[in-house]
Amino acid sequence: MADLVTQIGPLRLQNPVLTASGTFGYSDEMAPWLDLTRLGALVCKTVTRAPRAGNAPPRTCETSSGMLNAIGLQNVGLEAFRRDKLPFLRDCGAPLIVNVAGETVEDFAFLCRALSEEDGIAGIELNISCPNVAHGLDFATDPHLTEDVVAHARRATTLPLFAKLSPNVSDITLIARAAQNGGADALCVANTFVGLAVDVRSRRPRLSNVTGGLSGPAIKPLALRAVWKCAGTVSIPIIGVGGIVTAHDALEFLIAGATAVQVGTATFAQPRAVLTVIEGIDAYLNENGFRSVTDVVGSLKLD
Amino acid sequence: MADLVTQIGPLRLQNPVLTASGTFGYSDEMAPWLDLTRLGALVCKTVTRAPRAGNAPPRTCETSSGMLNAIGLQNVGLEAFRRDKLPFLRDCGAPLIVNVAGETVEDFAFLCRALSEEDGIAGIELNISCPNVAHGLDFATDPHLTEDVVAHARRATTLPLFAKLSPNVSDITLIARAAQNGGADALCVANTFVGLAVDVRSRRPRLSNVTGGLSGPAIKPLALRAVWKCAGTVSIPIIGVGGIVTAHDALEFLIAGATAVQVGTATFAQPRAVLTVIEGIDAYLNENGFRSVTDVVGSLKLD
Amino acid sequence: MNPTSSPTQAAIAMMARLVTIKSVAPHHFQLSLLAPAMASRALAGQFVHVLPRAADTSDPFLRRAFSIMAMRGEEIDILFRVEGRGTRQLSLLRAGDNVDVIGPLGRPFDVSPFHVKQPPLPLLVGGGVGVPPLLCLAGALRARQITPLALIGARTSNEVLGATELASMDVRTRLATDDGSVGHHGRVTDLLEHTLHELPPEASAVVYACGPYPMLRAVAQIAARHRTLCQVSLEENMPCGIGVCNGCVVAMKQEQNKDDYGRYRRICLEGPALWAHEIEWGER
Amino acid sequence: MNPTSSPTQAAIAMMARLVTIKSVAPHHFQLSLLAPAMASRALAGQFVHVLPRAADTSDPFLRRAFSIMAMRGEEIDILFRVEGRGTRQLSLLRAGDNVDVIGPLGRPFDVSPFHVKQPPLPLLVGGGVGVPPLLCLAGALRARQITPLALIGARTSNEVLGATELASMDVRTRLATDDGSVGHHGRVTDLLEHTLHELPPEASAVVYACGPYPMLRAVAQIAARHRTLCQVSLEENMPCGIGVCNGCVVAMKQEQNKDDYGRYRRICLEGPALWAHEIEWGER
Ligand SMILES: Cc1cc2nc3c(=O)[nH]c(=O)nc-3n(C[C@H](O)[C@H](O)[C@H](O)COP(=O)(O)OP(=O)(O)OC[C@H]3O[C@@H](n4cnc5c(N)ncnc54)[C@H](O)[C@@H]3O)c2cc1C
Ligand SMILES: Cc1cc2nc3c(=O)[nH]c(=O)nc-3n(C[C@H](O)[C@H](O)[C@H](O)COP(=O)(O)OP(=O)(O)OC[C@H]3O[C@@H](n4cnc5c(N)ncnc54)[C@H](O)[C@@H]3O)c2cc1C
Ligand SMILES: Cc1cc2nc3c(=O)[nH]c(=O)nc-3n(C[C@H](O)[C@H](O)[C@H](O)COP(=O)(O)O)c2cc1C
Ligand SMILES: Cc1cc2nc3c(=O)[nH]c(=O)nc-3n(C[C@H](O)[C@H](O)[C@H](O)COP(=O)(O)O)c2cc1C
Ligand code: FES
Ligand code: FES
Repeated sequence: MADLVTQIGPLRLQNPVLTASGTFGYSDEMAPWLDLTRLGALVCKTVTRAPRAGNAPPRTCETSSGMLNAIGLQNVGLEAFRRDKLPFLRDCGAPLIVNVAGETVEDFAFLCRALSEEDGIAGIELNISCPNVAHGLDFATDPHLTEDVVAHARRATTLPLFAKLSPNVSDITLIARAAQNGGADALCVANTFVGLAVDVRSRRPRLSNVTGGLSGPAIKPLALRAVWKCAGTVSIPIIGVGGIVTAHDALEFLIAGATAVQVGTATFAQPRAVLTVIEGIDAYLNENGFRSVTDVVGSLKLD
Repeated sequence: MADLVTQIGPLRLQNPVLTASGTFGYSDEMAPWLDLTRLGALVCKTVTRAPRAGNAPPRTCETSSGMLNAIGLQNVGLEAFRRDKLPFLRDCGAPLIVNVAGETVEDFAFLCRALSEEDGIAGIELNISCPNVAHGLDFATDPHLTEDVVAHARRATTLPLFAKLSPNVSDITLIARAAQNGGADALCVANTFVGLAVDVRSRRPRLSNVTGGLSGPAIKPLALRAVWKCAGTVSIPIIGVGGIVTAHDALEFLIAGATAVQVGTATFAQPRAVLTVIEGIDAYLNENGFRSVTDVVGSLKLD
Repeated sequence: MNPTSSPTQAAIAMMARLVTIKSVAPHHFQLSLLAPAMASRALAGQFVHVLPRAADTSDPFLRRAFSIMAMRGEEIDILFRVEGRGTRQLSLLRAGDNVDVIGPLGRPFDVSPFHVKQPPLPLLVGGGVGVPPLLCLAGALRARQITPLALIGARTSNEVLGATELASMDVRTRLATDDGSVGHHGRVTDLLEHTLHELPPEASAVVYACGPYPMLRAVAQIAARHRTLCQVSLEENMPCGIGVCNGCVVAMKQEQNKDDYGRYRRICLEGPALWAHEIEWGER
Repeated sequence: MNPTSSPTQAAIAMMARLVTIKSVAPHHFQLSLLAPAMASRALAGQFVHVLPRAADTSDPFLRRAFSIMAMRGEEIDILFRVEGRGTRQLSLLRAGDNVDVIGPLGRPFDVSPFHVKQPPLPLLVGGGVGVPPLLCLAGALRARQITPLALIGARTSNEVLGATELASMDVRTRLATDDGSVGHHGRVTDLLEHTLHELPPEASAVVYACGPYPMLRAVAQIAARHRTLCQVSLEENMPCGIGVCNGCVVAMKQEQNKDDYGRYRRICLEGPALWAHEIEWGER
């Protein structure tokens, strides 16, 4: 057994594998499928101040080695989250990262303040990069707004704070640096890529929202490059996410400089994917003579 | 037989299906595989002023539903191109679009001037978006540089002029507008997405160039969305490219607003892919009662 | 993968051996899977989620949902039509192959209306590949000595599904085909209209329907007009099938919603069968 | 797809019926494909490019290259080791399946050294799955009454490929295994060194080698030291296989290059067999 313990800024996790927001529900749906205490951490579906109905169906469609989604941040809202979801989440046995989104800087700060009053929350992830709601991408495509929203969230909470970036930008390192300057403890790289699919029979978009976010194996090389770029730019840890299905996929991210990873769409195909990833990382470390997972982080050899 | 004749600015083509630069060689390699006279047009591998050796191998690797390439614009250079390649190309039976790239605005203008002296060239495509050479992406990530390089090329030639954009930007419509302002007759949307793949056994990048450009079905939803955005922004025609394998793929682009399409990586899996696409578009138009392909262009229904 | 059990949903993930595969109509395939744990706990109306690719490839990436058509001993049967590349891949499987399958998923049909002394008449209305879950329901009802009436629609005679199975269960069946090649020349909804119309005033019925969306919407309207309870089994793209992605939603009528959040219901978890009068029917 | 002919390369694209598939060693499979047009025009050293997926799926997207091991009547044989997901998919094929294949591709081995009265001794040096093209070459040489000597390396005895075929062609064969389980305990390059050393001064040899890159580099060095002509068949990722992508290049020695452009050569078109002394050997 190699040592999988992972430090993400102030947060110490038993292993570097987290679930990705929006792909693991509020964990009660997943509890029957796997032992949640084995997760590095659990990132729950985005919570907003008010409840959100989400977009009209169809909300998803499949593409080559991936899928588009435009869920539209359907969620119960902060109050119902605290009342109905938190009790299970905080007792589920995995460190809980609450993912939040808002339309304004003040929304983000408000959510951070409110969640800081609750017990059993290990950290907050700022979703400043949802492509499926109006203005969802405004923050993460502008360094100034990114720094501003992270700074406000930072002042609102002492909990470990992750900023989830968008890959839909010309130069993600500018945004990464801005989030670091704003006081983020770690960066989550990255959210989905904006895409479109058309049904040629009806000549309509396949999603009611017209466009959606692309996830799954198709985007892995793109997310991996974004992680590598960010890791070479900032000094805070990076959490890599995008197309991870196997332990080898996760290791690509770790080697490229991610301190931890998140598993998203893969869970849809295999509910236990996240455990397979944890086990496979352990096996790789043992086979290759690494005592600790930290030894592979950023170990990419360039000559 | 539906009418497939397609007008791209000043250029009239028998059908809207072109080959994508760098995936069809200089056509002599493809001539044994298909009847080149059936192509809408043939876009040849990028030509630069001086010959280029290209990057060291490995230059490609496969990813989920796609591939990364970092060829590095290996090409014979302008002089050998004119001497050795043009004679076959101009007689191959398909309208010839020569794709050119340079490191400076003056390079692009020089290449355009030089090619304008040659017979048998139907148009020029400016590759301002190659991710695999130093400064390759500088132009197409900056609206000012884009407008400047297109404007210089425009003054250097009266041939139909396409600008090939990069999808690796925060807002491709800004670049599209800049290219239109510079005087491009059409936009080619888009080049490859920058990606990375890591070999976890050796902990090295799979490509000698570290990063490469992602192409193939994996990127189709992303390219399609870029085309749709551009078509809603500029008034010049768009040539859609990215992940097109079947006629249905091509139709998605036409419906989303592309006037024509290019087939790239698909040719590697099926040398005759481009013909299958042409035939399938014709069949679709007939089955759906369209007299002309122009009737489907931009026919996406949004309600 | 070892079978892993889900206590709340009683669902498991497993590699099931394909016992038989046969073409039952043009482009329609019936598969029997050796899946004892599923066969023993499945209920009519539930579905399985099947991976249509080898584990080390990534396209098509997501699972495909199929209603359970029958539980027979240690086996479950499904029946599907080749629609696209996922079902095409599955149609190429051969006996002896291993199939990565999750199930049983979703809520079973609500059969509470039959927990009474004088049970109503179950009307099973199936169109195309909507028939399989109704066969399962017919079996469950027959096991409780209740005899449903089945109304089956198809495009043409050789695409009529389930007639043999229904006959073997002694279930009276009326057929409708779009081209009139067998049974009523017209829609299965015509048969429903007619049946409800003919129903003696003292008798009551409950409709269970599965099929294309426009058919289900029409069934819902007819049932409402006849003040007859109606449950429909819906389809929607289902990335996860286990309730975590919020992808597979249908809109519910406003009065069903406690709050704005509740406007949409996940059919993989709260369906696929829902009471028709609670659904906000749309265009599609 | 209809067979489409390529006059210059004499290559065609076709759906070939898989006649037999058998496991010839752990994780090694030999396939016979019914491909008359390929079987009749292929030459030793050429390869085929095989699509490892169904046409309507997209992963793995690209073809996989395999040397032609034999032409037998209307069939061609290939032999491969399961390396990754492409070869795994191909290993799951069954007799009767159709395989989408392009070929024959690439330049054949250059056998001009034998167009002389006193032909040199052909030394065939194969490591692992580098053996198949050498079997084809052995067959071609035997057909011309030339008898090569084969040196075959493998990791262990049950992974030695081609011994039976070579024996049936009356080709003398020396074996080497990494674990010494059969033949020389060590490298096939030891055998080559030894053989060239033992060669009578008046005799000359030409080496044909295929195998892992480090082995080929060592073979090239040994041949150079013994001033013996040597041709190696190289591997590189091959997106297109037909010369249009410039992906499959190897660096050539400076003196080979007319200009900077010519530093790299496409092994799908100008290879896979190249003269070892022209290659700029690297690390890999
Ligand atoms: C609960 C339920 C029960 C069903 N029972 C049956 C049955 O018994 N018999 C039967 O024939 N059919 C049944 N279906 C329909 C069946 O699932 C579809 O026909 C099948 O998924 C089509 O897949 P395909 O790959 O052949 O087609 P494709 O053309 O690949 O898919 C059709 C469309 O669905 C999308 N899609 C497919 N799968 C997913 C997914 N998992 N997530 C998101 N989008 C997706 C694709 O993008 C495409 O737009 C059922 C569906 C549901 C939801
Ligand atoms: C001319 C030639 C002849 C060969 N003959 C034989 C033979 O006779 N027997 C034998 O066992 N092997 C042979 N090989 C090697 C064989 O092609 C590989 O083992 C095979 O491609 C591995 O594919 P895979 O899908 O199993 O592995 P993967 O793990 O999927 O692929 C291995 C690596 O190659 C990359 N890759 C695979 N295919 C391509 C492609 N088309 N373009 C770009 N990158 C690609 C992948 O990204 C990965 O990095 C030959 C190769 C060449 C070039
Ligand atoms: C159905 C779906 C819903 C998602 N919802 C959210 C969300 O609510 N908040 C968020 O920050 N990211 C959301 N994401 C993005 C994922 O967390 C992840 O960043 C992305 O899917 C890429 O990773 P993957 O390829 O492993 O899925 C969602 C993704 C999917 C597929
Ligand atoms: C191997 C390879 C080489 C390429 N070379 C060039 C090039 O020289 N010039 C250029 O403008 N685009 C080049 N491209 C990009 C393609 O023209 C096309 O824009 C891209 O591959 C997306 O389309 P596809 O998914 O259909 O391949 C190349 C792509 C590939 C895969
Ligand atoms: S399919 Fe994911 S919630 Fe229903
Ligand atoms: S594989 Fe494309 S040029 Fe050789």
